[in-house]
Amino acid sequence: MSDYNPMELMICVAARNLEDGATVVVGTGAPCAASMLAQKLHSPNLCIMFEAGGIAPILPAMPISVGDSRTIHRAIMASSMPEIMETCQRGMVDYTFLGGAQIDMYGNINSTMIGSDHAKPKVRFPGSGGANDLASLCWRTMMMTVQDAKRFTANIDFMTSPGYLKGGNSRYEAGLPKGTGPYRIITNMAIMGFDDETKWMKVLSINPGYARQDVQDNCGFELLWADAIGETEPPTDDELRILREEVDPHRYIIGR
Amino acid sequence: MSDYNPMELMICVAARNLEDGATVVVGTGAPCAASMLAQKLHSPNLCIMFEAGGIAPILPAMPISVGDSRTIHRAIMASSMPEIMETCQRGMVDYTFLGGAQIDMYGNINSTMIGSDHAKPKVRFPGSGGANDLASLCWRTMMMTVQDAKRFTANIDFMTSPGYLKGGNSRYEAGLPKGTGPYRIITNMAIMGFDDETKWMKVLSINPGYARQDVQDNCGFELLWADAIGETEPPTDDELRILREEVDPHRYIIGR
Amino acid sequence: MSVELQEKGRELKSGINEIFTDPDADRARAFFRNKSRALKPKLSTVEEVVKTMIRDGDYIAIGGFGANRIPTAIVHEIVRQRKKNLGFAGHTSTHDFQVLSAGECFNRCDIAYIIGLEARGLSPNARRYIESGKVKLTEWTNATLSWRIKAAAMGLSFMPARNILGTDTFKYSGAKEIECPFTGQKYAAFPALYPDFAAIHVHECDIYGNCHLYGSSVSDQDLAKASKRVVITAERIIPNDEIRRNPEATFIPFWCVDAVIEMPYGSYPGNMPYEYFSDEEHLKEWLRVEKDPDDLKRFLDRQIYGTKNFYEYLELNGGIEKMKKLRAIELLTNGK
Amino acid sequence: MSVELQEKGRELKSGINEIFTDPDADRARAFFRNKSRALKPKLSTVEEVVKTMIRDGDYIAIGGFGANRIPTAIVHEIVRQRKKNLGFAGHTSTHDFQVLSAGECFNRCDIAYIIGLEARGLSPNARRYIESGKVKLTEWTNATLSWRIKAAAMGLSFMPARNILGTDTFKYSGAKEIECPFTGQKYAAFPALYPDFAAIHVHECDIYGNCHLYGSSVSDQDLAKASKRVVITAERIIPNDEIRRNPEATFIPFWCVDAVIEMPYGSYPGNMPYEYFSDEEHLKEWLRVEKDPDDLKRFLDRQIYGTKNFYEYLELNGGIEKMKKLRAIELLTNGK
Repeated sequence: MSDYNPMELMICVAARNLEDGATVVVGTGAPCAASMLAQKLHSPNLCIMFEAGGIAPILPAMPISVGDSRTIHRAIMASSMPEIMETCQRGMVDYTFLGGAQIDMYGNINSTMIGSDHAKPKVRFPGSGGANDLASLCWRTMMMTVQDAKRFTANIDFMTSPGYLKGGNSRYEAGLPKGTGPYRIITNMAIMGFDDETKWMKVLSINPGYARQDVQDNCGFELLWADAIGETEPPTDDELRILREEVDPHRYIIGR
Repeated sequence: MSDYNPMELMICVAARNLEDGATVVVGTGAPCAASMLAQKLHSPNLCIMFEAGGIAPILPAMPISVGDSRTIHRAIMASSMPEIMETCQRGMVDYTFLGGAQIDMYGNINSTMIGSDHAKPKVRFPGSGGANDLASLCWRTMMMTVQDAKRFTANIDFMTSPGYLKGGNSRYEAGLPKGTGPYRIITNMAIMGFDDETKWMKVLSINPGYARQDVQDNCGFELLWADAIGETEPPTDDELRILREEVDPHRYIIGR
Repeated sequence: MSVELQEKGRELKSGINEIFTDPDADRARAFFRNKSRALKPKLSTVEEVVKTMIRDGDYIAIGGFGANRIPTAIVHEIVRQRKKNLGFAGHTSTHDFQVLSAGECFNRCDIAYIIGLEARGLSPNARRYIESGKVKLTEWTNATLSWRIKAAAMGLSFMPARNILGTDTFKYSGAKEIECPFTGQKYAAFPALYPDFAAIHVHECDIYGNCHLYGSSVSDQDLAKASKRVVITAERIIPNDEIRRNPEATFIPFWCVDAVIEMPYGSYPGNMPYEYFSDEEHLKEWLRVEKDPDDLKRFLDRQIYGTKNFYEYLELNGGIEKMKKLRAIELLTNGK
Repeated sequence: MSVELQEKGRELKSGINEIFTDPDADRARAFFRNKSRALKPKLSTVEEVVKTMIRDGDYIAIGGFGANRIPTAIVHEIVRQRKKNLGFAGHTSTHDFQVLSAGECFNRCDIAYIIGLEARGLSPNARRYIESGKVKLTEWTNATLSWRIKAAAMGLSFMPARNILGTDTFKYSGAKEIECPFTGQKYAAFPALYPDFAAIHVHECDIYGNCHLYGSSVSDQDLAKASKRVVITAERIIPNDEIRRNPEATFIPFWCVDAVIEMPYGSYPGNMPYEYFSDEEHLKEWLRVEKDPDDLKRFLDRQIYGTKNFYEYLELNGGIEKMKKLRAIELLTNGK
């Protein structure tokens, strides 16, 4: 069972970061799978929230929309979007996950467009949705993504969601809530955090099968490196079994 | 049945001002009675709201509190205080009634204190409650009160709720919503409105049994007079019968 | 504001894009002063509502969440009646956005989330429409549009919040930075959004417009208050007695509502919580035909322009038998 | 602000009185970051809650509406444990204010409505207490305090609004005038109110703190979110299953709540919608004994200081038989 694909690895690593009794706002797909996995492993009281309003459901299946019926199945509360976003703004939500087409060294994310003319984008994406809100207001933002040098770039075309902006204290100075920001970037190659001072992306551990050089070569900016770079602990048999059998038996996500 | 007391007169006159299909936020007592009377006479779809949240109840009895169970009896909605106040602020509430210990020529009302030291009042009253809010945010404010020269004074000790402030355009200039303000002051002696330009209190009609001199003598400031001062139409037999038999059979209010 | 900022040694920024609606609270109040608050029957039809309550050029908003609890019949009729030059609140919009894009009904859009259908992928046609430059775009976010609508629901002209500061989302929005007068903290200020028209689909409603809604409510309670004209489509019309029996359950009260339409399966092909699940096959068909503009044209001719009304659309896509299947998926009684 | 004002030729005013609580949103967030969100059992007792969750000097708020749906057991226990120097949110407060005044428990008060019991008249003792000058007073209004609590519930440090401008209520408040950055309209800005402690009485609650509430909700949903520590007293504890069966009915969710107490007749002598009416005779007795400070002292000794807990108070005033009568008045089945 030790064989696993990158998506399985990323989901297992993400799940380890979600401690019991925490709150997390998730979208569909991998973040939802990671949260369900965490619940089934070590965090039975991880409170999962969806931005449309669903809170702490007993998920019978993977939702196809963050507003579909699955997100309120035997839930504690079927609330509203303002309710969720204001709970984040009040400081009661610990984690969220974002996706995006580009990310820079400060964890700023683009999910709006490619091109330089906002009025006539070369490629248009859906835009922020709730991404900017969650990145602004939750305590810790995480990202799961395949890593390459186009996606990890010093010059993102559009900053949809805030990471640490220009690094240092610039995020707080811009008015975003104190103590918030990107926390972990989980890729197929490595796990990154951010330097305490500069807020520049910093590799914490390298995934099995990859070398330092792979990680840097597949990143469009210079990475920082933690003092002791370990190897990311691969998914355990338990993690894989529960992920495959209970969380995503139809392989909607881990089959991608 | 043509015999009636001042409270009965004031309630009947107030009820005539509440047209069908309007909205009114009321407190306990005479305003609630006037609204119930209007519903039973000519305004079956007058929508009565209470600041604690009750909306359009079928009132089984006179409420003792604006938050008691009577205010939600078979109601359209049991909402909240922000819901009511925001409905007022949005411009969806036509009328409200206020009470108070003092009122000046611009319809500014004191229900906070007598004395000059706010920190140590000579006589303390309950304060604004929702009075200032309703006076600020509803389109038209009315008052039912017994009239005397102490209560109607140019120098109120404390302006709890806004009338036309210093007259003219001062209410709007202070930031209060455009087109709002005191509409009718209904006393035992007369019915007053406000001059369109100066916003100074102006007598519109005199109640049966009183003379111009009575009205002015029982007012601490000079009153304006409408071009044609008629006699207030006394309560009709129908009004009195319904008020006495259906609205307030225990004479809680009309017996005062 | 520049003088104050210099005083504080800080620059307060403004978003550079257009605000498509008037945030002025007194002008909104002037409208609401004359909006009927009478408890009167308001039953109408989809055709009549779209004909009389939406004018070309109006700014509209659609309740629900893209393909969950959406007033599809109204959205189709807007396309069918070929409404043009609308403004659109792209708040949690997915399938609704896709349909209105197919009709090229709007020419300006407040963006929170557009052209995507969440896990289902992106709409090729909606993407072409936006990339064409035909639509004026102002960026916001889901929370931002929620709060813009909430500001209007509260009768304000703006709402302060702590998101989007420092990003390009702010830069290409119409927001402004302000400072808290008590703490000096920097805030984003969002202009109130008072739509001309909103359509909201609910589970139950009486003939006066008093609504029950189950499941996540997204922004629909605020939207019903903020909007100048509101139509409710409901799975079921219920007696007023059921509203009065349980007044704490009233989700939208009658005075917000101008018209009421009983529209069973009104959220199809979207999901309706506790009633029926989304028709994923049909939504895939939408995405598939959109790849080729000619296919899309034929599809629209058959499904919308060529149908008389929403009932014909329901029949075309499986009618009662299909609805039974979607209900089984929703209730997890389909044995899967 | 003065430079800007001169620029605009307008003066922006400030209320002159003290703001008793910290409106800073980041400091509130720092507290909430460490507040438990775990779905864990929270059953406690009135004695324990008041002992451990309220410190002398704290700022407290009481849910409900004065003598409707109030957590009387908690209010009594605050007096019984002789808590002192509290700050108090005098928001729609009537009988709760009267009881805390009798205990001289607070020394500063945000005023919306105090010392009165609506149609029942004024409390002679509460009036003496306020007129004594022992209590620092800042004026607000019902809507203002609702919005201050809402600002905190939303995680903000202030909320704009259009009331109280130009009045003495504004002057003796802690509000500030600001201008809308979009319209230039003048607004009142109210500082967010994050109470240290709030007690709220509800109809039903599970052991985790998920609540059902019926009837007017006043400001209690926002209050539960805004307050740092929250206790729920409930007429009935219900199984968690009943919450999950109907998630749209959840009024307060568990993560707002620190302790849960089952307290049948917990709003007595106040009204509890659908359950029992207020005990008007007993409330009249309160007003009567307050005329003479010695009578009041004897009354308090008997009713509060001399009773071990709220059950003894209920028994002293008629117990189950009295509750049956109040229930008949509430349900209009008393034949009157």
